[in-house]
Amino acid sequence: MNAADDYVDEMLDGLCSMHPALVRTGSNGRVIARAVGAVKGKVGIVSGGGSGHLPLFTGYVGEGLLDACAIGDIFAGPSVEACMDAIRAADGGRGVLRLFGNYGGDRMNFNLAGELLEGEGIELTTVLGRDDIASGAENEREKRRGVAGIIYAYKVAGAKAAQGADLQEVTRVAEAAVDRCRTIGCAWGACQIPGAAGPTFTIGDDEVEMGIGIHGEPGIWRDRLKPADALTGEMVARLLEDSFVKNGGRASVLVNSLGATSLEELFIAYRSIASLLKERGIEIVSPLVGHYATSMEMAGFSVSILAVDEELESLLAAPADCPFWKV
Amino acid sequence: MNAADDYVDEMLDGLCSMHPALVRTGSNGRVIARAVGAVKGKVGIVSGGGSGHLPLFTGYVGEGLLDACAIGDIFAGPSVEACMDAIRAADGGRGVLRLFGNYGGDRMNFNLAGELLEGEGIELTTVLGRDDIASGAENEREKRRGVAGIIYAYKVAGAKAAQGADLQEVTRVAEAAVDRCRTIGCAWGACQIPGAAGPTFTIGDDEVEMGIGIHGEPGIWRDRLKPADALTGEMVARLLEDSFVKNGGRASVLVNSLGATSLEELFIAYRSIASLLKERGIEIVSPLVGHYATSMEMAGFSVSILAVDEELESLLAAPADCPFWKV
Amino acid sequence: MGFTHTELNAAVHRAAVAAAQFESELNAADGKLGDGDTGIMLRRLFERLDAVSLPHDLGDAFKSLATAAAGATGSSLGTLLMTALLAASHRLKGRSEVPWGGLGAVMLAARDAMLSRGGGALGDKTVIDSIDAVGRAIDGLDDGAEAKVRSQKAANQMLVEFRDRPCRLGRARMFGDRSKGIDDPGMLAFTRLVEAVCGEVTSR
Amino acid sequence: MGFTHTELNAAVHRAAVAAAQFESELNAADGKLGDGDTGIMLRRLFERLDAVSLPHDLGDAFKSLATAAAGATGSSLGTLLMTALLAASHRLKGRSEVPWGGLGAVMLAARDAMLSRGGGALGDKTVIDSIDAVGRAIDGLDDGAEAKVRSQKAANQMLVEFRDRPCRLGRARMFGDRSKGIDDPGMLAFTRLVEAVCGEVTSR
Ligand SMILES: Nc1ncnc2c1ncn2[C@@H]1O[C@H](COP(=O)(O)OP(=O)(O)O)[C@@H](O)[C@H]1O
Ligand SMILES: Nc1ncnc2c1ncn2[C@@H]1O[C@H](COP(=O)(O)OP(=O)(O)O)[C@@H](O)[C@H]1O
Ligand SMILES: [Mg+2]
Ligand SMILES: [Mg+2]
Ligand SMILES: [Mg+2]
Ligand SMILES: [Mg+2]
Repeated sequence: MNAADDYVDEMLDGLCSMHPALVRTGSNGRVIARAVGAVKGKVGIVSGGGSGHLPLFTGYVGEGLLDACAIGDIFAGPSVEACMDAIRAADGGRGVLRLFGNYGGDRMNFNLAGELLEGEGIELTTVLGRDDIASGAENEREKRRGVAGIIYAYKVAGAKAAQGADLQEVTRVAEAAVDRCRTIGCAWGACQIPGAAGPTFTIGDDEVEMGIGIHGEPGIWRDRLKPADALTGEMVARLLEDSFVKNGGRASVLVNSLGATSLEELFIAYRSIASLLKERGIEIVSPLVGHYATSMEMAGFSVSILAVDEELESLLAAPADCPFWKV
Repeated sequence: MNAADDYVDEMLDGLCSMHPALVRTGSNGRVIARAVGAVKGKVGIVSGGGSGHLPLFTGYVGEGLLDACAIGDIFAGPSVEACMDAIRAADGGRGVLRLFGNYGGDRMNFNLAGELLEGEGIELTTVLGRDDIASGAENEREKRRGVAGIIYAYKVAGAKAAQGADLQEVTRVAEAAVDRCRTIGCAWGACQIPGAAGPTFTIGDDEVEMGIGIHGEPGIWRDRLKPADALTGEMVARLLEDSFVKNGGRASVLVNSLGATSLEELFIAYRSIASLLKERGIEIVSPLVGHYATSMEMAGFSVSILAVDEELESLLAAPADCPFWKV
Repeated sequence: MGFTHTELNAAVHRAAVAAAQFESELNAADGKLGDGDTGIMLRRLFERLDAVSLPHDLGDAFKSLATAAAGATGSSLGTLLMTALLAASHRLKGRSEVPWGGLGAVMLAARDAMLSRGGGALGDKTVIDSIDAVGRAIDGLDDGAEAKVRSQKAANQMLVEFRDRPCRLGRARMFGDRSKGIDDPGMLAFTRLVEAVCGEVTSR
Repeated sequence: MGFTHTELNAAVHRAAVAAAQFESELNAADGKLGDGDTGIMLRRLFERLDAVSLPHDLGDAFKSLATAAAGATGSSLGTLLMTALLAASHRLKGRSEVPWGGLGAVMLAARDAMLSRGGGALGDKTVIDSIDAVGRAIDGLDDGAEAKVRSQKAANQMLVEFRDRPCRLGRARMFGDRSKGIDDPGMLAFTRLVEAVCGEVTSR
């Protein structure tokens, strides 16, 4: 990196110069939108969040996915102004869905942005990603935070909007994807925020923390590093306990690197997860393995399970095209 | 990971279970080939190399790219047997191009495999990736090793073969891509081979090494960590000094994470590289930014420049479809 | 003379200087349980606010500050500050001066807006507890110099009073009892800013 | 009695035991300048070789070992070993016994095949220098027990002789002078294997 203060702006410049389908917009340049502009007559979908999670959030702006995304500093929410700018950039005249993680700051900012935009006549709805099962008990699901699994909501809402559905329908499928998705992560190495004095959390060389959040929020337990199969076994058990997936059901699985963890490790994890699901008669559809939602160079991975119904499955398979996800 | 001895096999199982277009084959299962089998009447392309570099090498088996790939243990060449199996798996009756990095072991193994296959009537050629400018002086280019830039050779040779060209033509374009490609990497964090006692090399917390190889081979200099623009400035200067790219020419650029380095950092680097090339009037075509050739969780990145001519440019843009690269 | 855009200007400037000065202390405080960005965020935010040229109408002045804040940060604390500035703006619309005794009520209005925006309550150990304390301490007090003294005292008292209580909001909430004995970074930041704005009264 | 598949079998088994025993020493030696896998590679390779049941024809026996080696490793050292096994197989085709005095020539043939496969030269400080030394030391020596003693001596002498010279092949070559004072892992491995195969002559 160069100067810590330039980190986000340089990153966004690089992203857009590499991907001409994306443009920086908004008064501070902290909105990524589609270069073609808002699609008239289509419901708009905006998201937003902190930097440091690429491809999340900005990387998912593209056809069949998001229309615009407000972006904050590293691990800091987007500004209220950026939220307003993103909503305007996504507005094609049929309303805009705000679809973002359930973080206090982001909620405040998107709400405030909505209130300040009253009078501009943009119909707004909100769906909050809440897939991280380690961030709240099952009976407090509305407090859980959104992590990697939010990309499923992007995908199905984006596909629905691309089909010409109205705001209520787009909102409904996004909510369904959130409702049917569960994620859990674990990590064994921290990351360093540019300009910060130390890493976001400390963890021993030989330790792993289960349930850690994507900013290093504390998890469920910390222990000596375990074999991959032990980790995936526990993660799958926790996810299934908490989720809708029925024996004999169908589900998509996302095995996601939190940053430093290699594809090799992800495939080793995927192998184990696939066999655990198979044992329970669960059929995997549209699996994803790779870097989808990271925390800078954090070492670890997350597993998300989306229990699909017919509608979600077909929306998942619908065409989509952004820099980091092509269907 | 689980047991170090199972690492590669579990990884390959996960890869193939995730991507049904790929299958494990060969007597030790150390060959990845296309599930559809060798394409009759098409020139086959095989590669091979050590594990621990995903997506390289196995990840590039797919339409318009490789037909088969022999894979070794972590950072160790594929066995002679795997090389033989891969060549057989790629053979569609019009000859097979062996396209791999210029490592002593790989060379011995693919050569030995070729000799042992004599009598099976498969016409063979060889092209060696030699893009790493830090691994040998310009007047000893034939000693240089192949690193990330080899994927350009995969791409153009794969496209040429898909168009029905004969072995000589496919070999010619692969050689041209090697000839016109230069790569340099730098790293500031090592990786750990599963089962090994320590990291592959040691580097201070605040140090960076320029020109390091993808197994941690020593580079050109080691110094205190510098700003991204200083690193990219030097890397681009070294690449251009050594390459074919003319002011006013056209080139593809690949900014590649060596593992732990985040997309954010890659885009910051890309931004700087793009502007340096622009200053010299070089137009970027088909740029790539991401994880294309890694060294487990090594922290660092590499920059490759491919000076294109009309033929290479159109072959780069031709359709291709493997798990990690879709055009 | 009461509080005018001149005082507001000076206060913002002093806050900006202090935010730069205390950047690392505040980062460190937030770093104990949070993401360690309170200091850097406030430094950048107040740099922006300090650059705003303020109209005489206090409603408009606070509105300009809120607008600048809207673009400067997305952190919880920043958005809450923006909420407070908007609340002040609504309350002071059309007025170019407010007596010192009226500033407490402005702070209490800001407090209410922040509570409703953030979904928190008094006693959660957040910046709002400090604002509440200062607002109540100076409410109706027409002596500006005395108001400054009491503000500092109230803010510092809150810090001490809450230190051993658990955080119930923001990131630190997830640590429950581990947050006992640790200052809430928002409260600490507010206290430092109050000290800077109200400290050693310079000649006016 | 000369060298038959029984001796070959025993030698492979002793080598396998030694490879497991010296795994970490050899990894460490390779780890100084190389990738640290010489030990693990040899352990796995000899495990496989030890599992091969050897036919009486020495040509076929070496061929079976080479075939097993072909599937067991892709490391340079492994492929060179395979090359050596193939060379021995060619040389001993159709024979079920070779006098002790003939083993040196087999090793020297293996040496030449390895040089041509690996593109190296004698003096490059590789495993081939050790093989050359042992091959020359026992060439024509019909006393099996004496051959074993001389083999160990020759291998160890080479290690000492080359220690302070620079590596000119393999990964370590890139370190140039830094490879002085460090044993080549291939030479060290070969020496340990020779010691294991030839050490304390057990009853036959
Ligand atoms: N919902 C909330 N209500 C009231 N205060 C809050 C709330 N969320 C955060 N805070 C205050 O903000 C401070 C954290 O500020 P900062 O570090 O800038 O935000 P972030 O947590 O977004 O990084 C906390 O110490 C607390 O005082
Ligand atoms: N081209 C070559 N010619 C001769 N010996 C070689 C050659 N390459 C490697 N070696 C030998 O192999 C040893 C390294 O073995 P090993 O660690 O198993 O291989 P790798 O370098 O593939 O990891 C070196 O110490 C050297 O003795
Ligand atoms: Mg923050
Ligand atoms: Mg090796
Ligand atoms: Mg913070
Ligand atoms: Mg080695």
